[in-house]
Amino acid sequence: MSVAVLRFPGSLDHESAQRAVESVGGIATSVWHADAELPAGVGAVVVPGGFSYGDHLRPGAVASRAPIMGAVRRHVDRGGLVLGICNGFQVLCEAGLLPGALRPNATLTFVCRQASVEVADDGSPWTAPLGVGARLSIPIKNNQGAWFGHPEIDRVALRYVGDDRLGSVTAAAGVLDESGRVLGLMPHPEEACDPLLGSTDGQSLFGVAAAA
Amino acid sequence: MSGATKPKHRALGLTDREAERITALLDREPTDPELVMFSLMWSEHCSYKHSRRLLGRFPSEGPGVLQGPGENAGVVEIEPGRALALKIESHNHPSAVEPFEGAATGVGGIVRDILAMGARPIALLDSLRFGELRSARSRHLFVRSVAGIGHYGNCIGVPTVGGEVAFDDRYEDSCLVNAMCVGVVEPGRVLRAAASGADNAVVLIGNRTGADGIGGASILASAELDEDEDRRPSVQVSDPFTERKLMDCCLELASSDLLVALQDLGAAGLTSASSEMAAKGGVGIDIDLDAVPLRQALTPAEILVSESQERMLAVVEPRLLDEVIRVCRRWELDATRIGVVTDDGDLVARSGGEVVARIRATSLTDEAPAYRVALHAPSPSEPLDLADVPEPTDLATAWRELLGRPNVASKRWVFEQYDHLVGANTIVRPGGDAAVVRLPGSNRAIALTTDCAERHAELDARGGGAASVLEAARNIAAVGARPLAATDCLNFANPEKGSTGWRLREVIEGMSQALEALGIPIVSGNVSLYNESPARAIYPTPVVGMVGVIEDAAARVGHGFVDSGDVVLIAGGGRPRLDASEWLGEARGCPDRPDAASEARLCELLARAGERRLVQSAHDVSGGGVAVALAECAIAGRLGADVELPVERRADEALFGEGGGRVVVTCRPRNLDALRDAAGGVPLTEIGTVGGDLLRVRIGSDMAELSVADATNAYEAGIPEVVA
Amino acid sequence: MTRVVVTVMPKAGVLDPQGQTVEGALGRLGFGGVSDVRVGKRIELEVGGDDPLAAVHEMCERLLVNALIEDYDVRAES
Amino acid sequence: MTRVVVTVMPKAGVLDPQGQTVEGALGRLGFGGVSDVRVGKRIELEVGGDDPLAAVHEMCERLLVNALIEDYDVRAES
Ligand SMILES: Nc1ncnc2c1ncn2[C@@H]1O[C@H](COP(=O)(O)OP(=O)(O)O)[C@@H](O)[C@H]1O
Ligand SMILES: [Mg+2]
Repeated sequence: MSVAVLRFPGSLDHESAQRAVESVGGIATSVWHADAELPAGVGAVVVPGGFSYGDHLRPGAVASRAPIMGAVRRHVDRGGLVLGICNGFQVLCEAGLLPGALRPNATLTFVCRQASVEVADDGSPWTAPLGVGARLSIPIKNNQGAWFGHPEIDRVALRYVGDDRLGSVTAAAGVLDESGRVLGLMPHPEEACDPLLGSTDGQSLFGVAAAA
Repeated sequence: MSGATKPKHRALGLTDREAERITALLDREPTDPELVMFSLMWSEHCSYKHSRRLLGRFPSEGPGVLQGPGENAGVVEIEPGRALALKIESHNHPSAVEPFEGAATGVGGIVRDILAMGARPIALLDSLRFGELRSARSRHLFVRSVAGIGHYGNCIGVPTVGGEVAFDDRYEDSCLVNAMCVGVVEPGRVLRAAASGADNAVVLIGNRTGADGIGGASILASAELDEDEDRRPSVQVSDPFTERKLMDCCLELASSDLLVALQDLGAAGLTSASSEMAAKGGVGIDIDLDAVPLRQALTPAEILVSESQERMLAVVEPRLLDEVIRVCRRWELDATRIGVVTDDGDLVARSGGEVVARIRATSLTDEAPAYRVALHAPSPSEPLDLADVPEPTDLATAWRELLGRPNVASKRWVFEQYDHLVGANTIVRPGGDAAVVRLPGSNRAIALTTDCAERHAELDARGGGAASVLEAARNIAAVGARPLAATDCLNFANPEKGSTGWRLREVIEGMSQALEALGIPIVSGNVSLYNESPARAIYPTPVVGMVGVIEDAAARVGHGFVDSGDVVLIAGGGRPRLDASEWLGEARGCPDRPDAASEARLCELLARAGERRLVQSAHDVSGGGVAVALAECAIAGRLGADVELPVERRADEALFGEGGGRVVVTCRPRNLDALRDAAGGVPLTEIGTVGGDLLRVRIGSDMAELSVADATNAYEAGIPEVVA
Repeated sequence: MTRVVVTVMPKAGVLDPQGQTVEGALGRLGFGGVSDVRVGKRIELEVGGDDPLAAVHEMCERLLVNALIEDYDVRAES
Repeated sequence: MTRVVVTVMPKAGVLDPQGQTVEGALGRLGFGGVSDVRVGKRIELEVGGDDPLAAVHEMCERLLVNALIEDYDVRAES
């Protein structure tokens, strides 16, 4: 099965995400936002980071209404996996595939730095291989990364360790849908898949995608 | 003088002589649109009329140079099948007016220059100068410029991997915002701006045309329209989303061989883009202004010179036009055939079926006047009398204070607002010397830096020009790379006044000598003059952007200390002096002239030592001297060191003195002999050992001691404390 | 054609860092007695058809507003 | 205390990339006949003092509005 990496106008990290899939031995396929269907044989969908539609109106808002998102919804209904990274997380929230919304960082600035996140919920295909408490060193890079939701009912998958919480409710760095098959996170695991980049902690998530 | 009585050409900034020259070139009086077109094309900004003669001095050739100065960007081969396009440019004045949009559109402009070469932008850098941060205006300009650069670079997905920023009262009235971009391109696919092929279509791609940045044209219009308020030039608002689509679209068009030529629209908009394309190709271009998609009603002259951003001009064969437009539509971009290539050499603009301008394209470009600048040597600077420099009562306190000064302190507050990682290729991040970006699909990586020694240049123009180039080269070499090519932005005051012209010539001479010693060319550059107010002129500020190559990306060297027990050395020579230093805090004294030949040998040693993995870390000694360099190594590595420095006239001179070409290097004890063997004639002075959580420096009987934690706090707090 | 104005404000209870920052900055500039600052959006658009307001309401539901965090109001320009 | 509303819109003629994107997105969602979309800000604040509107005008000049690219309007909430 291959991993479909979506591409919208303003997507920036689609190539990095494809390379990350390939770094764990998976096969990545680029999928255009205006297409109505995913290619056959897709096990997992990655919605990559970037500034789709310039972050205009609300980050992810315009992309979440693209034709391909209907196909992503059907893929989830069929039991498929979806990973949304940064802007991809925002797209999935706006599409209603993940709970909550992403708001401007408490600093009101863009923040680019290496962050440490901890697995808070390992009852999902994405996080099961890591286990609760596992720590990952992954860069964050965003200016609207403060997750707003209802952690009493919503599933928080990852939390920031330390002060880098951006203003997220309960320091959430990533959340799951009810089924656990859809994961969205603000940190960029595709930029932590190579020893030359200083961390390979992102490979676990791409390993799950590649094996789906 | 009111618009009604002042001759039009003067209102547009043309001299009487220039106006006569225009009439002679046309063999008739110019129409209003023609006069506006000449006024912009013959401005300093477009024609380099005060600097052109001097720029010829730069070495600009070399074995790998595929494109030297004269195109949108320089191009140099880095490995078989791969070349780099590079260019730096200023956006000083727009940033002073509206720092967020000015700085943002500066980034947009330099990215389109790289794109025009058919290259994929892979890295951005910025070089910034503001007044002291105690000035509210300078704080505002600094904070908003940084936000603007981040906004644009982050949104287009090109990592901003490095740069520099400095604060000095001399920039209070004229801040500097320079941006550099580097791209990659296959040598066989380098695009050029030369139009060719009569009947080929001229296609405008990207944003609609509005009244953005229209200067002269609106002066003219308002003279006729009785000072209409709405005719004031409007600030260019940045649209990085459209820029990203332009990038994706133009790269797709280029890689599908759909374009004959490509050119960005920058200063003087359509006039500049079309006349340069025509002049370079020895052809003419005939434009139908009625076809240009507009955002608002504009006069023909305004359309011709509007500086609306995020637009490119392409020359396309008629049979490929539909395909080009289809690709643009897929990217949700406007693409409109606005004219054709002709074979008569004229730039023609039509409106409402009438010809409103017909000018030989070369009259606008090649026939612009060139002036000799006045060369008056300034009086030489006075030597610094150490007795006039108060000696710090406590060296450690002085050291900590220096670490927190905005010019020395960590620039984290800046570079964390920039996405310096996007693309997943940044393998040495900002914070040290040069940044390192690997080339996907290759073992090689490139090192990038911008540097400038403006205080040195103020006191000794030739020495400061050389020092700017050599500091850049040291930063490149410190990460283990070999300098490959450079680009430069010469920011100067009014060239028609005082000693500016002389300094311009001398800076260029000093830079050229240093470049020759390093054996690298200048492949592109930019000049920004008139950076002065009645109260202040800026220092001569020759910003150097440099790229270098590391053969094996994995061999790159960081600046932080690595292991306890490593040996600390100073590589390179020159004596530490307080003249023009950060510790002195002003441009005073007589800094030593750099020794370019020995610095070139130092750079080669560092590159070789990196390749052979003989060094653990390396860090250039610059602002704040060895004391600051050591502290930065310790902060980055979270490890202290015990060091003894050679005695100078005074301990503060040994600690904080600058000058020479020196680099703090560490190596494993077992590699020390191999490093010495590799050194050849380059001085290597062993000064101590890495370890512990204290930084302890002895100079004869004096001693300075700082904990790594204290140093970190002072260094990291410096800028956030003043901008918060 | 009708010019329609949509105002979109953060819902009560949703963190509004922009409002907080503006409030802090106004205080530092010496403007006393300012409180409860909220920053939202104003979208103006030209709409045709029989019932432009109804159309814009639908646009709000489908794109312009995220009901989880935002409240909105639609009216014809006065 | 008075609740004051400031609306800040991009000046006529100034590029509004956000408005462009929204216009395009509404078109793709099938809303026909929408044009001239502009996106600006709405700031609401609670202000005390004798002349709250005059105070807010001064806040606009000094902080809330970038006069080079934005126009604004101040009124008490109705
Ligand atoms: N304006 C800036 N933008 C991006 N990075 C910056 C900026 N200013 C400084 N840096 C980064 O901070 C580090 C230190 O800069 P600087 O003190 O200028 O170094 P040096 O003195 O060696 O030239 C470098 O990695 C540089 O790229
Ligand atoms: Mg350095």
